[in-house]
Amino acid sequence: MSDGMPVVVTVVEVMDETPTVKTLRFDRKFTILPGQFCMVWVPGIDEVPMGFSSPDMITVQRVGEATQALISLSIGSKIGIRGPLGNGFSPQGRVLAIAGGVGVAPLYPLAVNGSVDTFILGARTEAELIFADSLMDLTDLKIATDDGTAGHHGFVTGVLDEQIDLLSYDTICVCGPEMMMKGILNRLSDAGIADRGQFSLHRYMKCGVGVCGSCAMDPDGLCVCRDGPVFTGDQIINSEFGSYARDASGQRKRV
Amino acid sequence: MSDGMPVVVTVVEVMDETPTVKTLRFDRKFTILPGQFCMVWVPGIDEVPMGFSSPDMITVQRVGEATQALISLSIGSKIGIRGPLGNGFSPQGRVLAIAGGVGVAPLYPLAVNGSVDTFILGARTEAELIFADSLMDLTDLKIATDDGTAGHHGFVTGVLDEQIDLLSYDTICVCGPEMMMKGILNRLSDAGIADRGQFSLHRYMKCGVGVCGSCAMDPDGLCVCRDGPVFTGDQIINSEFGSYARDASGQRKRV
Amino acid sequence: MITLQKELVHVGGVTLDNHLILAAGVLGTTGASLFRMLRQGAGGVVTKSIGPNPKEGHAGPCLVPLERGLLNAMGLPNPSKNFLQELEPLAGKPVVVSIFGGKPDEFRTVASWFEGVAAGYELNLSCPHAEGYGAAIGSDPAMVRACTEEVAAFGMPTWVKLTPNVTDIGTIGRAAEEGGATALVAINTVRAMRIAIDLRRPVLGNRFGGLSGAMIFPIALRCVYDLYEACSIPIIGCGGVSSAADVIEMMMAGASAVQIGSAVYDDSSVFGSIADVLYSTDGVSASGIVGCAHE
Amino acid sequence: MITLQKELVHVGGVTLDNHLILAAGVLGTTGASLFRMLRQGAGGVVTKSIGPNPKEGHAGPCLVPLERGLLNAMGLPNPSKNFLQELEPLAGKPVVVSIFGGKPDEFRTVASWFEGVAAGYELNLSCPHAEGYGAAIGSDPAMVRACTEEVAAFGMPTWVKLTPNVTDIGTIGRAAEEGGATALVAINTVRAMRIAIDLRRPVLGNRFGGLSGAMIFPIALRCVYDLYEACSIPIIGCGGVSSAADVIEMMMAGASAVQIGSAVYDDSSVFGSIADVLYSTDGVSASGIVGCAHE
Ligand SMILES: Cc1cc2nc3c(=O)[nH]c(=O)nc-3n(C[C@H](O)[C@H](O)[C@H](O)COP(=O)(O)OP(=O)(O)OC[C@H]3O[C@@H](n4cnc5c(N)ncnc54)[C@H](O)[C@@H]3O)c2cc1C
Ligand SMILES: Cc1cc2nc3c(=O)[nH]c(=O)nc-3n(C[C@H](O)[C@H](O)[C@H](O)COP(=O)(O)OP(=O)(O)OC[C@H]3O[C@@H](n4cnc5c(N)ncnc54)[C@H](O)[C@@H]3O)c2cc1C
Ligand SMILES: Cc1cc2nc3c(=O)[nH]c(=O)nc-3n(C[C@H](O)[C@H](O)[C@H](O)COP(=O)(O)O)c2cc1C
Ligand SMILES: Cc1cc2nc3c(=O)[nH]c(=O)nc-3n(C[C@H](O)[C@H](O)[C@H](O)COP(=O)(O)O)c2cc1C
Ligand code: FES
Ligand code: FES
Repeated sequence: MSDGMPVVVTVVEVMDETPTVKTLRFDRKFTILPGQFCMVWVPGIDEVPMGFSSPDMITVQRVGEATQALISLSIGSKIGIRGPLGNGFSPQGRVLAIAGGVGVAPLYPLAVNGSVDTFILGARTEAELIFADSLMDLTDLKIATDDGTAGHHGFVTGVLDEQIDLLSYDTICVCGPEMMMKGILNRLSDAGIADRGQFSLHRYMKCGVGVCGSCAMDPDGLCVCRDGPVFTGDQIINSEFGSYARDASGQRKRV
Repeated sequence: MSDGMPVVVTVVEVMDETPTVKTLRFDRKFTILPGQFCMVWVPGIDEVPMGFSSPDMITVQRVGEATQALISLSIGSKIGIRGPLGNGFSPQGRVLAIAGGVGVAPLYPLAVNGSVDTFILGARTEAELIFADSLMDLTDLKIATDDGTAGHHGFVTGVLDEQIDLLSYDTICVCGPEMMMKGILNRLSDAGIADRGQFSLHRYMKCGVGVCGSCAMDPDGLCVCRDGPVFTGDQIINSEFGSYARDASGQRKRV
Repeated sequence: MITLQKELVHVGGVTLDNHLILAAGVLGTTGASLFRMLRQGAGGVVTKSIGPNPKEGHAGPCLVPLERGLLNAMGLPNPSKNFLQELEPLAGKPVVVSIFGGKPDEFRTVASWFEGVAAGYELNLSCPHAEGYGAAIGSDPAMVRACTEEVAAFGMPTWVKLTPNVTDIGTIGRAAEEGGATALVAINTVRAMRIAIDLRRPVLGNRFGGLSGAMIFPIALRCVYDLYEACSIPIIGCGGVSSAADVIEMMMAGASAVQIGSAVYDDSSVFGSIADVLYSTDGVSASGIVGCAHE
Repeated sequence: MITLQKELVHVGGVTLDNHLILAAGVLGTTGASLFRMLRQGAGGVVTKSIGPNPKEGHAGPCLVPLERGLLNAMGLPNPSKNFLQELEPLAGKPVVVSIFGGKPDEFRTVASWFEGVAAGYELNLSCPHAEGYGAAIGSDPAMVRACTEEVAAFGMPTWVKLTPNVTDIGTIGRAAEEGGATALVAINTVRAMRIAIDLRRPVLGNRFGGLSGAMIFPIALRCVYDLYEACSIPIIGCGGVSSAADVIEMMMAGASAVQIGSAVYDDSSVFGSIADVLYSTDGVSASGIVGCAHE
């Protein structure tokens, strides 16, 4: 056990991404693999998991108290970072990345380091597309919006079905709402290539380091924080993924 | 702080040296510098400092309970060793070694590794000379006995005065009774070469690692266990050395 | 190093596949993670502590890794009665259910849910960072006895887990023994805290918490040793065990079996790793060494 | 990291050259070794604990280095009244004399020897491995109060050093405060032991002893934090301090100064090493951070 006390960082830049999403840049770069995350300590409130959207950035969507506090931070604010944690993506060959909403965060550094060939970026509406400009430069970007304000009118799976030759990709990295990810896993599975899928999962996390068990998944007891957060499709196809998860008390709830 | 739990060794050989001195060989070789010592744990009795007389040997003179127990051990007995501890000798150039009684123990490995040119070995009587045969092969050996049963009749200092050109040695390594060592230090000092002397000192030791302070010397507070046990003549010339020491309770007593 | 005979182990009424038990609250919230530890070589598992009502636990940070230790204040998150569902796939396995409560009858209530399901109970009278629970009542011998009596009344194996944060652990151990405990588990975490100096505030959401892992091993060992002198029921050693040598050392202090928690942090298959070294065909029977350092 | 202003420090009636004090019993048996620590940068020193009669201490092994800690059971070796002689060369220096005894009047007797010689007294009511001394009486609030009163009656600075091996350190701290203590020192070593498995016996001559060094830092920090809430006299933090950051952390928990003992094992000039990092010309005054983690 080595000293894993949170590293206190200062926010040096706050970028508006969408009305509910902001990116915070801190005064310190961590040595990350794309897909790794950290536990972000919002002093006095809580500590929550966040993917690194770059070695010195997190991209936060407001959903509750901790995220509200995070996106309200101003330059000079201090937060604590424990990480990088987890395994990250292991892209090989031709890579397709698929992101829904703020799920783009952990995939963005993958695109930045040149690993992504094609990127499908989805959001509810044009104003909620995150990192689109930059991804346009870095990848062959395809966009989907639920309301059709940009790109494909519908879900990212629609782009997948209509514009993508799945079998031409060696690695398919995915992050987004669980039902979206489940839809993609089903398609990979149908194509017999579930193992090419790399899914960045979300579960309730408390310790972030594989000790407390709050993020363990049925039926194998894999810990999302330590064995993941990235799992291949075949690791999770016969699991709770897509059907239920547990809350802070360990009670099951549908996803 | 690294794990310094005693290493338990098994006695594999017991050698009679004199009626009150035995050498114990164990089943494990330590990586030592000549002059380093260890704390020897005699289970149920005490833990006492002993020089390494070779990487897997200690040479013990009976003086009290722990040493009595040590020399009574038989093959197969187990004792604990903490060490090697302390600094050891740092011989340079032409080396003279001077040992009185069991003080030969820490000097012996110096002779074995070929560092000693001339060796003056003293004892009360011929039967109490330790390692003499072997030292004869390894060095230019000169012997002194108090009763004249072998070699020079008198103290090692007699040999020094009559047969040795002190100034021709770059390093003079000494271990023996404190008054003997003091006599040698005086001679070195008179010759203006106190700094060429390296004296292996004895003080009451409890921790052996420079923490408890029981082996600290006046006036500089040097710890024999950690700053020593080997000190150059100039380090100790204006010290308690040769006049007093402290017992287990820290009370001063004359040496 | 001395090695042990691989054998079924009977401790305080529970039969285990070996001497290595997963400690409460570590990977113990779901049936699947408990099962994983059994598959990886644990001889038995203790669940997360279950209480009378679901609890979300303290706000984060809840756990901070330190050098050779973990500092945590989870705050006893647990799904309460719903935990029954987690144990379904584990029927017949050596699963001990850890229970906490604020009063004796709460212990009884929770125990009643798991009657016939659990291989035994473990009473958490020792968590140092949950107000009104754990050590708050576990440092009062009368309370310890009363809570133990309520649960022991079910006639199932009843282990009582003790806190080291008391003046004399022997007194508490005896109170549990008098209350009908079938074994003592020592120890829970040691009261501790750290401060994030750049934020000028305690690092745990709960401010203070409990220390576990290698750094508490010498403290746990001493507690086991003291209990072995003070009590006559079996002791299960817990606290910083992370190697086969640690297991042997705990046994020599007086432990009949050991629990392992924080060591999963450095090695998620620590049970298998330890068992590989601990057991051999020419090993001795554990009974030959338990408590031998008292001789 | 935040740094401190170098300033004279007044704690519980004693004036120190800086915030770093040598802890009792570490390199504290001779005047020369105490002096050496002052020369190397300690702002004050506490002597080995002195008792009513000379004592040789326990049979060895008395001390075993562990990873990130030391385990010791010295058994309070001390030259008793003869220790006066050791202090002669230290006249006028910030030397606090540590005292132990078995009853209140023994504390008074020993204190009387050092009246006018010591800069202050520190009562060792906390050594965990000397039967009838130290923690044996330091876990009883009435005894703590009585011993403190005897010594405080000399009208000299009277620090009381506490044991962490109690259910509630705050109660003991309050007893010392009521007895007239001018400062509290927390903590002495944590009850612990190790066993040499190849010999099947405890490694210390005294069987058990006390743990010190980095591994107890989070425990000591918690005690200081608790005392800061429970008491209103200054607290001197002790236990595992080995870096400038540790000093700051102790202060934020509530310590006005710190004591350092075991850290000399890794670095015999630890006082200078820490002071070099801790102090700077643009440092803040310690008063600005003491206890700030309670806000
Ligand atoms: C590996 C991982 C990476 C993540 N990366 C990002 C990211 O880059 N950007 C981003 O905006 N969000 C990310 N999240 C989700 C983020 O952690 C939650 O949105 C956040 O914890 C909500 O906290 P809250 O206090 O604002 O909401 P609350 O009101 O406390 O809870 C709202 C919901 O958020 C989720 N949640 C709350 N606390 C936790 C927790 N400790 N662990 C997991 N989920 C929790 C639960 O589903 C809960 O129902 C990630 C989650 C995981 C597990
Ligand atoms: C660095 C060092 C190296 C030594 N090397 C050797 C060696 O190679 N061979 C050898 O025979 N002896 C050696 N000694 C001396 C040896 O340590 C003592 O003879 C031994 O400790 C006596 O223990 P006892 O229980 O038999 O005697 P006791 O009856 O306990 O004491 C007799 C005398 O031995 C000395 N002594 C006792 N305990 C200690 C202690 N813990 N530390 C230091 N001195 C003590 C004291 O002068 C005491 O008065 C060495 C001492 C030191 C300091
Ligand atoms: C994250 C975590 C959660 C814990 N939860 C519980 C718990 O719910 N009930 C309990 O009795 N002990 C709990 N403990 C204490 C452990 O069971 C164990 O007593 C302690 O950690 C010492 O053992 P170790 O050093 O092997 O971890 C927890 C410990 C940790 C680290
Ligand atoms: C070898 C040794 C001897 C000690 N002797 C004493 C003593 O005589 N009196 C006392 O009050 N504390 C004594 N202590 C305890 C220390 O003063 C200190 O409280 C403890 O070691 C924790 O601090 P540290 O981690 O900085 O060492 C001793 C500690 C050690 C390691
Ligand atoms: S969050 Fe604790 S095990 Fe994953
Ligand atoms: S023996 Fe303890 S300091 Fe030397």
